[in-house]
Amino acid sequence: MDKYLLIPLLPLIAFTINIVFGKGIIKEKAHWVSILAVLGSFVISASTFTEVLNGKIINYDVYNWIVSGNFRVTIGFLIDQLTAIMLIVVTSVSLLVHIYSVGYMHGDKGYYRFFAYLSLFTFSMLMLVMGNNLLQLYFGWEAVGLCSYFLIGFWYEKKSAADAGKKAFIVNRFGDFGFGLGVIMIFLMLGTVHYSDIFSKVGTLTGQTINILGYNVDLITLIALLLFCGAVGKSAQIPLHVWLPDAMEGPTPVSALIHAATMVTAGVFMVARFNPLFSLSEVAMNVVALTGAITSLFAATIALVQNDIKRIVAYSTVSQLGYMFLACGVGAYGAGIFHLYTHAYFKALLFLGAGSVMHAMAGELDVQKMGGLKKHMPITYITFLIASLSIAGIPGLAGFFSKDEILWLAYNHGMVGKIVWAMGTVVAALTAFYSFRIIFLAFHGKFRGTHEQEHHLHESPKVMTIPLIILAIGAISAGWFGIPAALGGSNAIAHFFEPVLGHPHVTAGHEEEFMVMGISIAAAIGGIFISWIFYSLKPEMPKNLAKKFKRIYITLWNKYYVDELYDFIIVRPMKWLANSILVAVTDGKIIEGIVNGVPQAIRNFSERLRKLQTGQLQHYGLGMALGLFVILALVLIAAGR
Amino acid sequence: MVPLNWYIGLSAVIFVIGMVGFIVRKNILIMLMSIELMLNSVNISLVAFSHYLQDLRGQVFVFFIITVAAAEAAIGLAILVALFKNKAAVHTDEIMEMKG
Amino acid sequence: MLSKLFFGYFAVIMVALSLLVITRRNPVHSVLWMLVLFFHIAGLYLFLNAEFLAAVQVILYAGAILVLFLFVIMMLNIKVEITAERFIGEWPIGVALGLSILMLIYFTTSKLIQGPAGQFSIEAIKAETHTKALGKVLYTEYLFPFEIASLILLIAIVGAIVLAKKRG
Amino acid sequence: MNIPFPDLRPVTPEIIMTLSATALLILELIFKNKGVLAFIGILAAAAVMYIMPASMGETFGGMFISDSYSIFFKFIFIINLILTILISLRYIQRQKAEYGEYYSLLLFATAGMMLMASAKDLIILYLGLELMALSTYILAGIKRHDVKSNEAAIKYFLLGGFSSALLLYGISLLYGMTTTTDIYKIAEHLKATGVTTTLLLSMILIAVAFLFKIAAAPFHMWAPDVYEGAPTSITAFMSVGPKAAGFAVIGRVFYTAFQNIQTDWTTILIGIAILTMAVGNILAIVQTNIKRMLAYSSIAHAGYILLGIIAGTTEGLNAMMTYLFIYAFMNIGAFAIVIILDRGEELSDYEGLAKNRPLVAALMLVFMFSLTGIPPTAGFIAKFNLFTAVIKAGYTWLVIIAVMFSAISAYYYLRVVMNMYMKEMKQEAAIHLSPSLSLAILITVLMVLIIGIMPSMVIG
Repeated sequence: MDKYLLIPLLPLIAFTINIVFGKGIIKEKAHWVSILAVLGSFVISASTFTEVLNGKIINYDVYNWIVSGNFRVTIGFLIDQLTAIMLIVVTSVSLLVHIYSVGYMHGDKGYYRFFAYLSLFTFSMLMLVMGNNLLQLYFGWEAVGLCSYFLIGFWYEKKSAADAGKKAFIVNRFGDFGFGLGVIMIFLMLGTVHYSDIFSKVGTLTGQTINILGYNVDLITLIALLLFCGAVGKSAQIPLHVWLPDAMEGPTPVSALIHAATMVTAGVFMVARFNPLFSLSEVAMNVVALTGAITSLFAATIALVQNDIKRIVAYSTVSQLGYMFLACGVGAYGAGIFHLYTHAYFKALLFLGAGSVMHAMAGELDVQKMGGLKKHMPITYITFLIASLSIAGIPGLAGFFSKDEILWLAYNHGMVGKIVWAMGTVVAALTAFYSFRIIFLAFHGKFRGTHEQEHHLHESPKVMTIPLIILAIGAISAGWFGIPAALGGSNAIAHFFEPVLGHPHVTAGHEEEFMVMGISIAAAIGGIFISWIFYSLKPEMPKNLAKKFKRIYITLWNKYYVDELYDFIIVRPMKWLANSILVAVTDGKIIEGIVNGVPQAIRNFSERLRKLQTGQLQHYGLGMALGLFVILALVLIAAGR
Repeated sequence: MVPLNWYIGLSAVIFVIGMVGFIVRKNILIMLMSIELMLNSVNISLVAFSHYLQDLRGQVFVFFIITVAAAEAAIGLAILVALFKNKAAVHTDEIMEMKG
Repeated sequence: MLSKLFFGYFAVIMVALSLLVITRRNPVHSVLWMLVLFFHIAGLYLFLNAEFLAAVQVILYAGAILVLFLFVIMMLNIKVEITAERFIGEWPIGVALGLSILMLIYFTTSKLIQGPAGQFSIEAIKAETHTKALGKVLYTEYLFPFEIASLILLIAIVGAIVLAKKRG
Repeated sequence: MNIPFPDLRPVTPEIIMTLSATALLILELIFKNKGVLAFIGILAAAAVMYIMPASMGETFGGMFISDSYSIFFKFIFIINLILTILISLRYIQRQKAEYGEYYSLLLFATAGMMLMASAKDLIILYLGLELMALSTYILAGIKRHDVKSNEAAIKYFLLGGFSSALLLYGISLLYGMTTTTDIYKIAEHLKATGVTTTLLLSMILIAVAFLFKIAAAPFHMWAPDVYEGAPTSITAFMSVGPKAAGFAVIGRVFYTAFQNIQTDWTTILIGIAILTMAVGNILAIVQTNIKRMLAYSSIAHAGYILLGIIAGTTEGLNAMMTYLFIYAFMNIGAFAIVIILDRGEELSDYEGLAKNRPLVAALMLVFMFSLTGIPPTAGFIAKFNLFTAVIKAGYTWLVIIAVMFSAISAYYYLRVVMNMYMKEMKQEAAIHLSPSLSLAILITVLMVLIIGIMPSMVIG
């Protein structure tokens, strides 16, 4: 057995062991199985990474599952630069989250189940990134989704958690529908689902159009946009972003792993993987860039006023994912993946830090009720601060380099690039502001919670803080591979990615680059500064501002009413339709939503049909005779004899 | 000489009578007898064919059908007796516990 | 002509008897009408030069199967039948369906093309006697089905024992 | 006169089967422990399985043929038999129906199916069918102190008798047209004479009888009642064996004897298949009894499998056979889970099973996934294989309908899963574990997963 196979296989084995023996035999020791497995995957991934670094590209089929004509379903691995970096991200964050969970989930009655799901998720994610064909990607795509629903609804007794799981499921259906169509289109047009074949043949599609409802649509644009639909759903971009903040109902380690570092970035990964396809369609590229930029700005503004610490971080994730799409949209796939990679560390750190705070606050999430945690939880504080500095884009930390690379490349990408660059810079300021809002509200000042809570405050156990420290190191240093030439670096990561993802040609000189860099640094520091004034120096100011700009504040507080909008334009009309039309047919039964409507209609039909099965033999015989008669009569009529 | 068609016609009439008897009668015993009627109508046509085609296979078949009919009757009546012991029912509307 | 007359008599009586079988309220009457019907069928077999089958028809059908029926009817309570409804509510549908199917069968079978003639002409059978001819075929060409038929009879015995015999 | 002794080699499997069945009847008097009989039955089946591949050939004047087609079906029958014996062992004890004849009858029924698959002559076909049917009637009613079992037996018996009368009428007309009962000679003769309405009538009558055996709508109505009332082990047996045998004879008779009216019967079967899929899937949704639900599900599966016949290609036939092979494992597996539970016949009995009996629930999950056709289970492979074959034969629209109904089927299969995993437990579920039952479940679940993961084993 080759070692690459072991990378996904180890977590799968851990899952199987935990799910089978977890309840009876392993119980409290369940974490050992999973941690060892993921550790193994990490070690192999690291060694694979060095191989790739030395120029080795691995692409082979492990197993032919179904071979039917030219339709081949295989399990195969493609490990190139893109995959290698994803492997490192997934296994390392997964490993740390596994360790952290030992402390966080301690004593939970679903302990073994939790670790089993985490391992299953890791397996699915690894299959997703390692696949060498579209179907495997699709399988991984759905499988990570499934694990995500399980884990969001992990505390299924809690209604909000169960609802959030359901919401994530339904919202993702919309995106995945498009994605599935895209996959089918690719197979129909190119007759293959293997990446290498797709990319070598995709050029033949240029200029081809397809007629939809009388409009001639460019085929490549259509396929790219259909695939992007899936990315929009999975990576929580506008307008399908609504599920991600609600997903915070799941346990915090899950949020860190799935909803920050790995699964939600699958969309970015997919777009980067299909860069030969996307690059052929300017329309699709612009759609990607603008969707990313708008989402980024939109989510950042919402994050400004939220009080729930996890929701702030969640909106921040949506915003940063928008950044990555922005990068892909301007052709800077390498920069996008670079940001994905640095973001994984500092965002996971933010989530785990938030989890540590929650742990100390006995589940309290409202930042308004915290304060002065600095002295009680020094390690959490310092690591959280590092993560915030990193995400804000303070020079020297990981976030700075990746963000700067994106903004610089966007700036150089013509008109659309300039627009998204401007938006991105604003987002940078907003990001710095809301990140430090948490720092000042939660860790500085005086404690504003109850006495009981204050009494309970404590630093988290070592098993939780050590992952924080390791992630903090990542949040500082992860970007050092990408120090731009302007700052005397070699931008190693851009060269690393160039064979797969390409690198946009930049003509502008270092002076301009310094200017762009200066603007973004100024934006970051400005954001932190305003945050300091608002929440440390003059705490009454935000309230006054909120009063003054009440309408804006309330709009932001209500997240631009998107949920309400969906309720108004989708959920309510569906209900209305169901109530007014189906009720008339089904004797006043109230049917909720179209989701229940169709099955209910079938059920009602079924109930009627069922009455034919009376239980009396004669009726059965009558049915047979009738069948005989009808067939006979029809055949004789058809035969015309 | 009687035409072959007459036999086929007679057999068809008896077959359909048996079929109708099976469908309309509620008494399980009569239903059983209806099946026997249908089998006999088949036998008539087979013997007639055998005669007109100058081939013995039809008659051999009839022999087997009679054998099977005997076995069938024995088993059917045994099932009926078992049912009767439990429920004292000989009508199909008394055995409608399972439906839907 | 005489043979046609003869057949006509048999046909009319047999159809009438069949109708009686399926319409009688009392199953005992049905069985008895059926007995008469079976004798007529045996007569028809004789008419078709199938002496052995005629004998089997009387011995096996009339003698064994119908007696079994009678036994069971005696065991069961027939008084219920006198009061209970004979037909299901939908009987007109059943009858209409039966008539339509009969019509279709008539239309289709009236165009039947006979198969090729075989080697057992009536003279040949008469020369060998029917029983002997049939027996020869049965025990040579049809040995295999014959064995299977014996299994079926065995099953019948086993089944009757399993289902109806009293056990400890 | 000189009668050559027939070549017995091709029929050895059947001979061993019937001899063992008869021997069991006698041994029943000797052994108090009925498990011994079951063991002997399995041994016999294994022996038959072992010698079967060597039994190629024709015998008894061409009445009986043992070819690869029939041998494949016989494999299904034997597997069905072995699995049924394994799941019956303790179960019939619990049901107070532990008669030695039980195993004997199972063997006889299997012998009947084997004869059907090998029949080259309509007389053998009919006798095989009756051998199978009569044994199954008795088995359905073997819980003779149970009214439901009686009811099931009597319904099955009467409607079965009715359908075989139709079959006989069809055969008699066919005989009148061709002077023979040999399936291949019929085909030859009919090619020469051409199509008549009488031929169509006889084909339809024969089709109705076969469709009754596979429980295709509108000749399916016996199935739910009989499946519900019969002992669960027998339900498992009936849902696979007679159905597969029905398909075996449809494949043989329709493709050879009725070759020259293929367009006619294809049209009929298309209608029947759509109706069957509709009725099976739609009615399964409202069931509350799991055996009844599985009955409708088996009706629906018959609808899918018919597509393989409709395709009219060798590939379609192969796909149909593969489907039946896989179906045997997943369906008996599901019934085995029903048996393992002390109270497992109602859907509500499965509520919260995952918390109480996680392993049992997980196994049921596998079988339900497989029946739905979710990868990587064997059920998916079966459907995939079948549908691609049908598409290649040019019936894409039919496959679209089938896939649609297949989607509906997810609703009721996954409802069982929902009940197990999402609902609160009402009471502790007691289980009756026995080595043989565990073995049966192990075999079925392994086959479902292995075929699902390594389909090249069965495809091609």
